[in-house]
Amino acid sequence: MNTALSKEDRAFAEEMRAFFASEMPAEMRERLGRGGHPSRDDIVTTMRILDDHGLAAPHWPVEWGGKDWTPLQRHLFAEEMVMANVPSPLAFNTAMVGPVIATFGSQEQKERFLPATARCDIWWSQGFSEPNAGSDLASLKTTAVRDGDEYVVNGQKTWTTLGQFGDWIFCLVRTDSAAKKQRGISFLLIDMTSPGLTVRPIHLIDGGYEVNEVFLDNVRVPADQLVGEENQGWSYAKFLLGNERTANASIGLIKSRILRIKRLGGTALDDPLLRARLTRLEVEATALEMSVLRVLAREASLPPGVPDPTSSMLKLKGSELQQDASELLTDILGPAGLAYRETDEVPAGFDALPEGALDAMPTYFNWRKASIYAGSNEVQREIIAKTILKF
Amino acid sequence: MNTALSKEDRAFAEEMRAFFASEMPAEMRERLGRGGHPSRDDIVTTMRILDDHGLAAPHWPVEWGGKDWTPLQRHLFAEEMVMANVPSPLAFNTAMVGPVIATFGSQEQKERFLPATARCDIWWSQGFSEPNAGSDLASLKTTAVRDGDEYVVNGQKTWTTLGQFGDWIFCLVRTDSAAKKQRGISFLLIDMTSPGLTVRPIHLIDGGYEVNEVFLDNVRVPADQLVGEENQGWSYAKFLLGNERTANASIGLIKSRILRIKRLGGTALDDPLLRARLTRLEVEATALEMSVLRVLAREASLPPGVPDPTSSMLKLKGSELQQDASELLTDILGPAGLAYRETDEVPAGFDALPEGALDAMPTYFNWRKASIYAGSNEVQREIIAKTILKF
Amino acid sequence: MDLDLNDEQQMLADTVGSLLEKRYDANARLQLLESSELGWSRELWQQYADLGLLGLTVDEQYGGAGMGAGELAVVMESFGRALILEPFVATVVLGAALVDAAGSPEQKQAILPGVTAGSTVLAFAYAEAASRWSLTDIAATAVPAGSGWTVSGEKIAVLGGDSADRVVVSAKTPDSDVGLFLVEGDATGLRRDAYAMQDGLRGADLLFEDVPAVALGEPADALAALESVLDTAMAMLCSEAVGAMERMLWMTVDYLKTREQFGAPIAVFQTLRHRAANMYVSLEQARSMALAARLALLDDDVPARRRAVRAAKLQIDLSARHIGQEAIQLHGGIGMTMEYPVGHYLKRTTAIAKTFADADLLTQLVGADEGLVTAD
Amino acid sequence: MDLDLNDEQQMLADTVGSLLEKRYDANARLQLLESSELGWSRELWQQYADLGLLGLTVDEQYGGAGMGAGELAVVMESFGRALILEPFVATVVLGAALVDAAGSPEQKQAILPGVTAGSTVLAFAYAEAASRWSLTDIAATAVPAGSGWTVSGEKIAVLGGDSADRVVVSAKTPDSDVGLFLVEGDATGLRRDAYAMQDGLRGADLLFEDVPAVALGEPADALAALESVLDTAMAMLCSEAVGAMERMLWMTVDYLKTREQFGAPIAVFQTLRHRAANMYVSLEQARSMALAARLALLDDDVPARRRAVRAAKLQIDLSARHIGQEAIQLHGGIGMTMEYPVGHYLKRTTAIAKTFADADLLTQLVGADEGLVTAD
Repeated sequence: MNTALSKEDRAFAEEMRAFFASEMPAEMRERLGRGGHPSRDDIVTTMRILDDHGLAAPHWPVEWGGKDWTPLQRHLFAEEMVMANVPSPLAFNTAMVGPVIATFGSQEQKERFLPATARCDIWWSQGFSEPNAGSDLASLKTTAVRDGDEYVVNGQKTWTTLGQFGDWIFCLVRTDSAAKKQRGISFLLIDMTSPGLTVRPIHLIDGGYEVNEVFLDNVRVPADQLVGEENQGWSYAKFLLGNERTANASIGLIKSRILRIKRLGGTALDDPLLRARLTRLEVEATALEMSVLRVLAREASLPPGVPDPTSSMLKLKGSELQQDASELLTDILGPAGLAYRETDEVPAGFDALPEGALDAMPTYFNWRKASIYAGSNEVQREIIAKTILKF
Repeated sequence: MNTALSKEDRAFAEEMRAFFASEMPAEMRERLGRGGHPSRDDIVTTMRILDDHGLAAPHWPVEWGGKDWTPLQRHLFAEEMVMANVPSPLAFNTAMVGPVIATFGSQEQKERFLPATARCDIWWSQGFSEPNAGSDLASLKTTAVRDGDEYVVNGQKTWTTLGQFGDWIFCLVRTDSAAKKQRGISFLLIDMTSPGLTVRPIHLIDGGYEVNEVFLDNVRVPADQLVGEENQGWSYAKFLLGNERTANASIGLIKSRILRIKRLGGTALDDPLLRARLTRLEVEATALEMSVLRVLAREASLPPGVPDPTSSMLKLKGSELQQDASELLTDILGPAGLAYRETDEVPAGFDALPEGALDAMPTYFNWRKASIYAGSNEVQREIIAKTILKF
Repeated sequence: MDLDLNDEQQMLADTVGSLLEKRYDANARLQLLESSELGWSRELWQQYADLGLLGLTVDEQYGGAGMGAGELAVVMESFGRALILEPFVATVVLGAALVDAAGSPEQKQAILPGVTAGSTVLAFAYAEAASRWSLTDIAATAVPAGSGWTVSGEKIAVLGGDSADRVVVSAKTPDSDVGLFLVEGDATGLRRDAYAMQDGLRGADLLFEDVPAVALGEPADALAALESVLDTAMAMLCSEAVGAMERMLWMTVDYLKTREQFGAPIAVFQTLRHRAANMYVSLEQARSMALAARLALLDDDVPARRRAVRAAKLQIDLSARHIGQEAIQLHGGIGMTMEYPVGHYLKRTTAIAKTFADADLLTQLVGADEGLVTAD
Repeated sequence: MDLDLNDEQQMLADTVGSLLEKRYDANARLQLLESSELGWSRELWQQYADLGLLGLTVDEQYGGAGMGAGELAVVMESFGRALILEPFVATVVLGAALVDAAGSPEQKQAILPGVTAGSTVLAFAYAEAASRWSLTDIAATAVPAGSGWTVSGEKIAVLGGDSADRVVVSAKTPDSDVGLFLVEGDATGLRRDAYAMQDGLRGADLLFEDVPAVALGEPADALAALESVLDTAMAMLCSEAVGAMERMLWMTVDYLKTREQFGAPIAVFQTLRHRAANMYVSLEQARSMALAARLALLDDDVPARRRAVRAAKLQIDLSARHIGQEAIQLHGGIGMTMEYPVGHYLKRTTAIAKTFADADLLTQLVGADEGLVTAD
């Protein structure tokens, strides 16, 4: 929606686009553009190149490598990255634990963790969800009991995304069992090589492994790995979750998927019904993008770190459009998407697979998660309802 | 869905179709087929012709003029009537108060009311809803206090459909204010010419008047107009509302509207998107019709007079399809439906109006009611949820 | 990037809003709708003129304020909130804009000051029974006659066509140009079949039988001017609809909080809460696209501008359908009565959805070429 | 009018149901899916044979039970509930039915007894990468060679194509007839690119390079036979999908009742309750249309039959999309794991929606002529 951007903003976006085009590996971008999953190496490589250019975490404080950018510039940076098929920096590092340490951590923690976090020398995992918590996150049961200079942690985390690659995990743990729910929770940084910590990958219906269970059995954690104050972890978690008002809209991802559909849709898009679905998807995506820009334009006037109905709205609509786009692609591929394959190599003599054959349907299955994770859409609706009904 | 009907059933339907074609005024059928509203006279005329042929109320006990038909035959009779553009007999007479009097009334009440009810010599109105009750019908406040051989009735009813034509009204009234909600309600028949009873029509957004407020100010009602026992009215009302499992599907109405859309749709239906909407409407309607037939086929094995999830399902889907059909017609008419007109007469020299111009959009507005009345769709969903969740 | 109103626009919004709040509550509106002959208020019309609203976008040399679509959109959104009945769209958004876009300086001088002052009501007659919303597939004809033209044909659903002092009408010339022609309201051969429209605004079918007319500018240039005016008009309807949708949402929210059933406000029912939340999402999407449409009007790339405006109206029509239907459903029966305002909003937004192009047509138009999301 | 199962059908349903209940719980299925080479159970296949299921619709002279589509639908619905992995659709619903419809008595004698006994697995190869679901717009060719034919071309998404002992393949003859040809699984020139399909059933792309084949009946008559078999097959997929949808609904209901959050079963949340109710409505509509499809198979009026079957599959696909997506959403994350069964049902119904024709194509096919609702 160029008409909403100033000349300067547009120039900024162009600059970023050129940067990604010139500095990021072409092979990787081409492969991801064809629907491939970013590997661990892709993400690490990307974060190191970004860090080499001082762009690892533009939204961090300047003294820790951040840029003094406007919210809109940060958005354009992230969007151009997605549109250029560059994997986004690991959110657990740059969007989650990094800002928490930078804001609430000790000077020693900042020095110890922030540079390595920005550069992905530490791969962070998130230890919030538990098997019996779900949307009721605050009912978590993992305990950390102080024992001298250490905490002894016991419990189980789940839905730990990419935890199979994790070096460290930031966890919400209960340090005061007598206190009610949100009180009594602390924010702890745990080395995943610690004895007693085990990771079990969960096989998902798309055939892949991206989430894990993490078991903590008498894991001993040095007390200086507690972030901020004991029993204040819930407020740090809220800060972390409310940190990005617009990221959950996934607008860059949606737009790049729409462009991909148009690129590979071929004659299927001559079908008036498929074409109409694409058009309505484009219209909703354009509206969502403008909604994102509206939020960014008044970002400064909003209280920081508090969930508001606008970000809920962006998450709701963004997840729906993501899902619609993935569904449309399966419909465009038709029978060509029915085979489940690990690679697009075919035996000699067989036709090459059409683009999307590999990933369309697995992505459709996988993206059902978009309306479940990061606050299910039911939770988002309730946040909106509470705000508009004040009731 | 002819394939589901036996040869005998099909012959029965043909017979009914022929009957309506030959015995019902062609002018009226043609006018209603073009989207006209049935007048009071249309309904009375129809009911008298039906009564002359012993068909006024086939589902009543045989001794009061009913037919010993199967549920399917009754359904086919009603459906053919709608498809022939014959106005349905006044539901308040034949589907509601008639069966209640026939089942729970005294012999004297039966003799006094049933023949006149079947023939529409009495036009009945329904006095159930109240301004502050809504879906919580049992919270009604109209009182009837016994005073000698009479009840003295005070209160207000609302949403009284076609009450402006009413001769008599059957009311739920509170006869025991100490009892809780459903207990303490009685079923009273009230002459609408009684002093103290006034009717105020409500102007609806479609421009018409079809519902009314009914005010009861010290209306004196002879005690022999109480049906059944005092304080048992709620059970009679439930009997009445659960009486027709399949009527709320409105399948005949939906089919006749689909046929009308196809007849007048013209080149608009060459538009692939409008055509696709019509097709999906047809498919859903065909499914609904089969759902109706499935319910009818096992009607005998179901407990009578109790709301069940199947009738809720039929009401839910039926009201949606009714609304979809009305919306599709407005989209087919486009700008030709924008004028609000009382008649289709135009000044000399002007083009005749296309069929539907008069009624398409008012009907769209009016049929928003279909998901509100007779148990809102939210109430129907809750009935289904209670049944399937047993919770 | 500043997407909020500037100070001047905010002041305009406040001024219009406070006038309407005082003078246009639901009862006053119902009175006009049901009991006035004209169907709208001449007195308020004069007040709009006095506030400069009727000449808002008219050039200063013709007595206007020379403002842009941004300001007009602010007014339209306020009008949408109040659901005004006056022929503002007909006179200002269509009529005056067409004169401005296609007319000669003399024609502008002859007409625009009267519009600005509130003394002239205009209408634009273009739709025909057989042409749906096509601007070019029309049967009305214009033939040269003396120094002017005569126009023949029938036009339907002419907003403000009942009371217009002058009518702009589209018609095909012998050269097959779609020209714009100006007809006096009392011209010989012009007959009106006047009615209220479904949304309560007044309108008419107009029958032209060899009606004397003057061409608005050169007929060969008229279509481009007309299309450009319709781009703006579509964007303005988007803003009006957003105002109307906003009111439907908040009316519904208020109702959920005050209406009690089963011993509590019905806002406790989660299914109703979540549906109100979905209405909010639809409203925000519509608001974003109304803004996008307004910004797109500044775009010199005509196909891109047109696509953006059409996309906006598509989103608005879909949001309005959703919000309107849900507003009625969550109100229940009361929402279907004339006495309660919410149904009137449903009717107006439904009529907007059938003005200039509907959702089906817009879907096909927007999807016809490269579509909306491009790599640029 | 009797729309319920007759006694014989009920007994069949009970027999199959109780076998599957014993042998096909989610764990057993997962074991087959992830740990067996074949991807399904030869032992169960033999049990299906012993129960007469593989020859259910095969004529008695070839060792079958000679039953009709009504009985087959009963079995398919049970199979849908258990989500069986065996190549029943490939072998029985497609392969054997094609041999029965198009083959000569000798061909039937040569093939059907083996199917019935459980010793022969068949597959039908028709889809091509460039032809979506068209039966006639295909590039595979068949040319006469000696007393038989040779077939060339590539077919995709061949259900059971990995393990089929014999393959029926559609190909164009020099006369441009779409013929059906029978190829031995070990024929020279036939190569398989085998895989699991998205739903876990096994399949393959098949490459035919001058593969020796025999024509199944006369190529000129094959298309009509093929279309008729696909009518039945579509109706059978409807029944299978209904079984799968039913399980998704009840799994979801159970989950809502047992999963606790905020101190109570989540079934207390009205929005979840009502969405479960909507799933029920979708299921009932689908069930009705699966029944309609089965009844329509008895219709001698071929266009009416085909339209009814297609309409049924359209309804089923739309219901399955709704029920499948909601089942996952109401389960939350657990529903997306391989260990929990509900996601497997989503995958199977999604694959069904992409088999023979999808919802978009069906919408256009059903709407192409006079449509579904007629005055008759």
